[in-house]
Amino acid sequence: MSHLKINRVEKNYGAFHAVKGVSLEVEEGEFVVMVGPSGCGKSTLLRCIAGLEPITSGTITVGDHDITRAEPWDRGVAMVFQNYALYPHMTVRDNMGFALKVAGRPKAEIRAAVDKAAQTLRITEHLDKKPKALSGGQKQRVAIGRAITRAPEVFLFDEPLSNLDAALRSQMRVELGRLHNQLGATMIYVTHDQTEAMTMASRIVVLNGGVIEQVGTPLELYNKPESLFVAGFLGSPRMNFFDGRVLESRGRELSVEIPGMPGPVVVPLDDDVPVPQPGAQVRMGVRPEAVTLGGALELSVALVESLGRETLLYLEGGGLRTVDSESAEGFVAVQLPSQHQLRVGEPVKVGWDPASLYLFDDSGRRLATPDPGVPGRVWAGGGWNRPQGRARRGPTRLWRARRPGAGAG
Amino acid sequence: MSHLKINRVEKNYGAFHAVKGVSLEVEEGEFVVMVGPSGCGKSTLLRCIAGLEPITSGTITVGDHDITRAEPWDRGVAMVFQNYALYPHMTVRDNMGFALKVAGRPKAEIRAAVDKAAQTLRITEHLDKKPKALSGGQKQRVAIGRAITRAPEVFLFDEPLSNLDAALRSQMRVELGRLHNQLGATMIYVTHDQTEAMTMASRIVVLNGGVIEQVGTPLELYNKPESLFVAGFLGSPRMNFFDGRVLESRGRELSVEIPGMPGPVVVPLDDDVPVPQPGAQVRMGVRPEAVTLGGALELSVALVESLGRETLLYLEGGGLRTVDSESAEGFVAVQLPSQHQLRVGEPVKVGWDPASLYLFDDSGRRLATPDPGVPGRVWAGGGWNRPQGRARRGPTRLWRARRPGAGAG
Amino acid sequence: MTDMSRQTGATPTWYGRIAASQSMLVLPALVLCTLFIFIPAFLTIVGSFYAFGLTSERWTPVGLANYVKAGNDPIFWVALKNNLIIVFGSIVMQVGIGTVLAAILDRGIGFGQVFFRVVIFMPMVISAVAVALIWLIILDPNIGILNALVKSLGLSPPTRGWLGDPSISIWMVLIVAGWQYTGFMMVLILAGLQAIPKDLYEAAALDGARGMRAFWSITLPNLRNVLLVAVLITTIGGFKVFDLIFVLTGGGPANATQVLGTYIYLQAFTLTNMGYANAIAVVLLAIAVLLGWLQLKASRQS
Amino acid sequence: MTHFAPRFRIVQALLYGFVGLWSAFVLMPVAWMIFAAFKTRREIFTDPLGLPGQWTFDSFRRAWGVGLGQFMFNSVVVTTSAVLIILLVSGLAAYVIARSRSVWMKLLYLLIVAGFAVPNNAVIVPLYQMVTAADFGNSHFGIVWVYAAYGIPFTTILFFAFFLDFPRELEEAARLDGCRPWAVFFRVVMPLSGPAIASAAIFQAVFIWNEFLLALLLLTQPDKKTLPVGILQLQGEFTSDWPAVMAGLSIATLPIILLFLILQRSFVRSLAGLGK
Amino acid sequence: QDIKMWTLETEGLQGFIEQAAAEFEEQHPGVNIIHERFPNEAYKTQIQVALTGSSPPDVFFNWAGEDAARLVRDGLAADITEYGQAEGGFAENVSEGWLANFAYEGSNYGVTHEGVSKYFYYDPVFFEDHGLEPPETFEGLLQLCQDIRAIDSDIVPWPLGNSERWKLNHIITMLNQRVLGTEATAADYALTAPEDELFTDPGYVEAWQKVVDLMDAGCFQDAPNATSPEASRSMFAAGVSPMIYCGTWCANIFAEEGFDSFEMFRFPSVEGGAGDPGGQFLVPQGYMVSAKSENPELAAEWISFLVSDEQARAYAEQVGSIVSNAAQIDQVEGTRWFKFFVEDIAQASETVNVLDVLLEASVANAYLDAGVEVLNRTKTPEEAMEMIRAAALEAKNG
Ligand SMILES: Nc1ncnc2c1ncn2[C@@H]1O[C@H](COP(=O)(O)OP(=O)(O)OP(=O)(O)O)[C@@H](O)[C@H]1O
Ligand SMILES: Nc1ncnc2c1ncn2[C@@H]1O[C@H](COP(=O)(O)OP(=O)(O)OP(=O)(O)O)[C@@H](O)[C@H]1O
Ligand SMILES: [Mg+2]
Ligand SMILES: [Mg+2]
Repeated sequence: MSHLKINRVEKNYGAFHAVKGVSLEVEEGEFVVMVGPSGCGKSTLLRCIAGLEPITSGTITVGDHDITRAEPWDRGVAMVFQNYALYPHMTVRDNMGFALKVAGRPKAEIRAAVDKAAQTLRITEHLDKKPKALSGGQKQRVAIGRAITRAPEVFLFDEPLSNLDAALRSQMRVELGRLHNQLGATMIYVTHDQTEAMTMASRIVVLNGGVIEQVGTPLELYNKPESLFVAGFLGSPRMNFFDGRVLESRGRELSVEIPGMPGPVVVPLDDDVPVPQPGAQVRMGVRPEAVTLGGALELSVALVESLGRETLLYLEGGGLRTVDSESAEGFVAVQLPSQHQLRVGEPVKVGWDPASLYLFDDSGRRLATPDPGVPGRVWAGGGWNRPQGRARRGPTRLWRARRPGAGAG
Repeated sequence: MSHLKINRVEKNYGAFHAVKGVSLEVEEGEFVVMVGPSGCGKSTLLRCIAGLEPITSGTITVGDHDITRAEPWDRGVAMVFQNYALYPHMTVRDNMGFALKVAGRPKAEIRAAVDKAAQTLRITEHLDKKPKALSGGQKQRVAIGRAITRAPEVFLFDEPLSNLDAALRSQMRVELGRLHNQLGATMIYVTHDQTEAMTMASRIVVLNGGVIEQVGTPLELYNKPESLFVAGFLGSPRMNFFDGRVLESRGRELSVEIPGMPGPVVVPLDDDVPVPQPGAQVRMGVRPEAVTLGGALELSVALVESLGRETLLYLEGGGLRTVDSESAEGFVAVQLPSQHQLRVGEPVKVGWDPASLYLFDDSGRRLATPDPGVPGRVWAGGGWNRPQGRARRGPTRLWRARRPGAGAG
Repeated sequence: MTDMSRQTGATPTWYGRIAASQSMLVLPALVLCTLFIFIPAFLTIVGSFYAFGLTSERWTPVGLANYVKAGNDPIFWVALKNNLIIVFGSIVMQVGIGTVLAAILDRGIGFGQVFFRVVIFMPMVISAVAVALIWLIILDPNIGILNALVKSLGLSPPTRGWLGDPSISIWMVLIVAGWQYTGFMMVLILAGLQAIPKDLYEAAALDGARGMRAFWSITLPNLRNVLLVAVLITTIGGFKVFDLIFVLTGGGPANATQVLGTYIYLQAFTLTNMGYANAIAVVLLAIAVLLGWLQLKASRQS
Repeated sequence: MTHFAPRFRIVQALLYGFVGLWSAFVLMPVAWMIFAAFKTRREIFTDPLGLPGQWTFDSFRRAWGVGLGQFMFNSVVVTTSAVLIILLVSGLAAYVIARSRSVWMKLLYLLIVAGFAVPNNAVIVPLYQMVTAADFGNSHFGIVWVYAAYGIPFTTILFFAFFLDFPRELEEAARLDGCRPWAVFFRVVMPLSGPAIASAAIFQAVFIWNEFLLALLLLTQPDKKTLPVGILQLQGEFTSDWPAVMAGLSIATLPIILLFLILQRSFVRSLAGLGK
Repeated sequence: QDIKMWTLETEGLQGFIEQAAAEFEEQHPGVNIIHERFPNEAYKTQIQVALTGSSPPDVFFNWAGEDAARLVRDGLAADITEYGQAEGGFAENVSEGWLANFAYEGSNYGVTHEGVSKYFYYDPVFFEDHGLEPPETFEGLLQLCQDIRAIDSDIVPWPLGNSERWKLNHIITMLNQRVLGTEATAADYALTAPEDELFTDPGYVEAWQKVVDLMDAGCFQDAPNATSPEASRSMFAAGVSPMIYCGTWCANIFAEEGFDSFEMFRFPSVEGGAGDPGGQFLVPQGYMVSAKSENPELAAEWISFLVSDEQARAYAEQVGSIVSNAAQIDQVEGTRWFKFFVEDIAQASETVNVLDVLLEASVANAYLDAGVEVLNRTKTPEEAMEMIRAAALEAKNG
């Protein structure tokens, strides 16, 4: 049986529906990350679980207990707030022990619990300081410590790292992961940082406009997004999207015309989707890392970002424009996992494996997603230059060979 | 002649020396990024250039003018502040035109300048709003616009993007790059975000404790850090460092003993450094992306972070511990540019090309840096299994082939 | 105010320039304060060592005699005691009730917040003279509504009158002062309450503290600085009080409501003992300066 | 805002009750003052609790005849000019002190703070003698400076704290934009000191509008008197004409209450700055 | 030339001064009279403060008594004897006796303009209805109170508004005179009595005891110390109380409040008292000239003008006051009560000045406070006198 069960929870603020019937089951010890654009209801849902907001309808159970109407402190949940919400007038020790003190536990027990949590979080030497004497990372640790001492059944985190700087964030990320392993507790974690989501989650919940778009492991979501929204949401730089029109279908392969592309693009459809009619509007997606140098598409460099270990290229080319991309100009983003010396304006040829393409219909539903098991061939401009039929998913291999040097196929 | 010339500038706050004799020349149109740890004096130096702080000694010239003692408004510099510093009581238009208004320029000229800048920054439709009605990104654009209208000789930026969220930051990064190309102005940019530094800079200045550690292009710094500090500063996750002891030297190759490593490690020394004595303490570095799967070193997985397009592994192994790393546990960080399904605790074998190794002496000075031109061989546990002598630097190639599948050499 | 330390030790240009040439700009303030505050204060201190009448130009040096006289003057001690009663009474009443009202307005009630806030604050803007006159008539034993009210409740009002009974009158003064200033304290504290981050309460709710427990554990400690300011304003106000008592009771009946402020006035202008009045004024001055210094210290700490 | 479960309803009713009771306590005297102004002399005496039998403005006319209009005008003149002087003088002083790093300025600040503690009734005689010696008696011009002097310490403290917290970047941006020190102060700092200016102005306006002792001693000419002194005069003037006294008080009080009602939002908000 | 004049806020005064000033200015081209008025309570302070300042009023109102004497001692009042002697000067119009009120060591420092007195006012209709008579003696007064209470115990026979402390002071002034007589008190009042005799006469205690007797007889209402003089007047004027002891100035006020059918009687005599029962309460008040005045001569001329026959008559007519220049008093078209006052005072065998004006300030203050305490019954008559004696001793020595 699942540990935390959210059943058709709705939350209205007056006429505004912030959460629209969300159901979710979380197993014991899972680390569930909720992501979604700002205002999609992540915090609201979390606060409903914590009991800080009464829900409009639905039920929430933890273990066997229906906690839908329970008081916050009776729910066995602890919450870590974005801006820490430490009690400024108490020492770190008192902050962490406050819940136990309110519960009337003996002093020795409180002391032991606090000391243990402090050790876990490596803040023992700060126990007698006031919060304002701590750095951001330390404060965040105290906030987590406050949750730990209560030994709750479920931890709730609302963007706990977003006030920290990049280096500290990645460090705290690692620590939180370790902590989760160590405590084995159920955690629900809200963030808008996809790196956090991808790296920490056992499962990611993508919320959009108060409803769940998709739930799955990070790689499931990355590789097989159910919708355009999820596809665009994960990955940075974003997936390159191109608007196109279906030309014809041959079996489960679709030929799509994309303005600015020298010829039609062939996309192998997923098995479980209906084949769209010719003339239908579709949106094709290709991830920046799936675009490789060499290929039939000739573009020119608009911007190079050398990050040392990887290089981001932003390419522009005649009529070919991405839609809904990070750069307002509709550049094609390319991520290369090595250093390159390219100059702005320089022409480059790129291509991609048709098996790495994504395709969505005009309502944003998935038509095609890449098959990570099959090393595809590089698309080389028009035509059906691959054996008919798409290879079924083979055994998952540890990594996909990259052959960046390979030219037009 | 260089455009901005900083000559042995010192800045003391009472007994505290914030900037200790910094000299730097910036060419016209360059984009110089200053990075360094918090408190190293980046902002102080910038403010000295702007004239907001009087310098203790040294000179600053812009073009032919010695501006060391000039008033801020006479220096031909404009500054963009971290938290925008927009005048809250003025509309966007007035904010941007304020400098010209103070200078007593005719209304029409102000209008034209503001309109032009607004167009460049795509904020024309917000010109009549007050700053508080704008989003963070828009505010930052207005702050930049305020600098642009003054048409300064030098733009100064002090962490202009650090208050923005990740997505907006990468978008603004692209825009700033475009703007720099468009205006061709000299820009000095302070940041603590290394992605910004790597992607935007023509040259990076690494400051540490009030002195310049190194100046160079991003890739120079990444590939050939002069010091341990610079090597550790650029790259995320950080370079893996191992403490070791020199066993012996054979020509310009050094055999280093590293605790926890099954055998001595052979590192080809750079040409221009003295060969250290046997027994000397050294620190060896290897970048997470230089560690490849397969090899003679057997470690186990401590943590996996799947980012979709890349996978970060944190490995632990017996006595082998990295020092000064992001994770306090001394894990070895490995970055793989593809998806991998690894479980925590699973054993993995890794190795690296000796030519990709960094070595520093005990004062942190460079002894060995990788030669990006030579695809090295994978180290496979002890011995000298590579042809004697290190290959000289060949012609720089666009990318280095990765052969992740290759086993022990 | 902790910023002061951050600026120290730097070599100034801009701000230094202000310090040097623009320091002239503090002159108007300095001159006005010196002329109308410091010199009179100085003369008051000097005068406290002399005996002289309001209208006489002969000053007889008497050393500390005026202070000795104050020490032996029961009315001086009554006045000081009354000041203390007003100070502590006001703290209890104005700050205490103000805090309760503010807490209720902040979290306890759903609507009507603005209405209540405005109404309760309103007396603050009315002149103390007007307040005293209104209350003077309300408390009048013959035509006042308080008597009428009390009688209509079947009780009997004090026979010597609300302001005529020495054991009651000082408390009536306290009530009138409370009537006027409680709203001010309430708004001050309300502002402090609203500055407490809401998520502290949420964290406390998750920790099991709600209602009174949250009030004691979260609200009050976080309100500490604001309460300190409120207490100090009330204290200084309590020592400075003059108009209200002057009009309401004139210090009577039989000095029962005399405070330092009115006693200075009585000694100086009615009894024309200027030297003695000055000595009392110096006591008041010393208390006020001490409290001002405390306030400065307290706000430094926050 | 957290929600309230049903069992909080009773508590909430109690809370409303308390606030309501206090509001009634506050409102009652004011309401009574207005009703009394409409009563006849006899009614006040015979029926203190009842409503006035007739709503006539006779007593208002009598009260106004004393010259309340003149008093009010005087109060407005004195209050506005003194407040303006206080704001300007204290603003400049506080800015200079807040931005100065000199020890002298810090001492000066302490001196001014000490001035805050000096109650004017403690120093009234020397003060009176100095003021009349300067021939400032019976002159609005004169009393304005005295009021200004007593308003400066408090306002300087208020502004000083505000300027210390004033975002330094804004001033620096202005300097880079070409502002000379004066321009920085008047074009950037002052316009953004709205909350501090508002709370200082409101405080001083209330203090000065209601100031009694100095006005009593210094403004003796009938056409120079300010409201508080004028109000007190009502009592002497009308001996036992309570309706007229109450009408006069109503006339004197209602404008400032109305002003407060209009400005209450910024008034109350600006107080928030004082708490911190 | 400006002549600044300070007076109390008295009904009818302003109109009179305006008209007088107009005439005076006509006679003296270039002269400008500036008239400023003050409420009773604040005036004492203000005039003293003003006189020590640099621009005091040229002419100012004052009560004859200790305050005026101190001003003379401190050199703040100008000696105007010679101006009075001049042609048309005040000495021509005001008798020596009246002038003596402001004369010190043979010099005139001021001119008495008028005198105010106090009487019992009563409602003749009420008295008639219940068969009551104005009392002749103090015993009769006590009996009267008891009789009225007997009619209806809620009726306050004699409202006393002592919140400003001077109301009872006027009563005790009269009681002292009635019990002790003028001679017996003179040395005490002037603080010239030897220390061990100062205010030791048992008559002082007896006078206070008479106040207690009045309270015991139910004369006053419950809270005299909390009742303002105005309120007590209203009680009489509104017909709630049948009598009141009030100043000559009260008559006009009652009339204005719509009650003008009152009658008056004198403060009754005390059996066995040493005082002259013909003695009558009279507070002389007049004008003084500031020593700092730049135009003492002109100021004195203005005062002389005010007490000239014509102006005195006009003043009596407009204000209904007992003027010091009684030359034309017969021709005054006065009210019924004005005529009564003038005639009655003319018969007075001696005049009694009120204690709070007559005594040294701190002794006066002690007397005022003692009154409050006795009324509150917080001090017995003996204790009250202890308090006064202590103040007197200190004033004499300090
Ligand atoms: N107390 C409230 N009253 C009315 N609407 C509210 C309230 N709280 C939140 N909302 C609305 O509910 C929606 C969801 O808010 P929520 O805070 O859950 O978003 P979020 O996903 O956490 O966003 P973010 O990433 O910005 O934190 C928003 O549109 C918000 O405006
Ligand atoms: N006004 C000042 N008075 C005294 N010390 C100062 C002052 N301003 C800065 N410092 C000190 O100078 C050093 C450099 O500060 P600076 O602001 O230049 O650092 P930074 O490199 O910009 O750091 P960050 O990345 O945190 O912005 C710090 O140690 C700081 O404490
Ligand atoms: Mg949120
Ligand atoms: Mg900085």
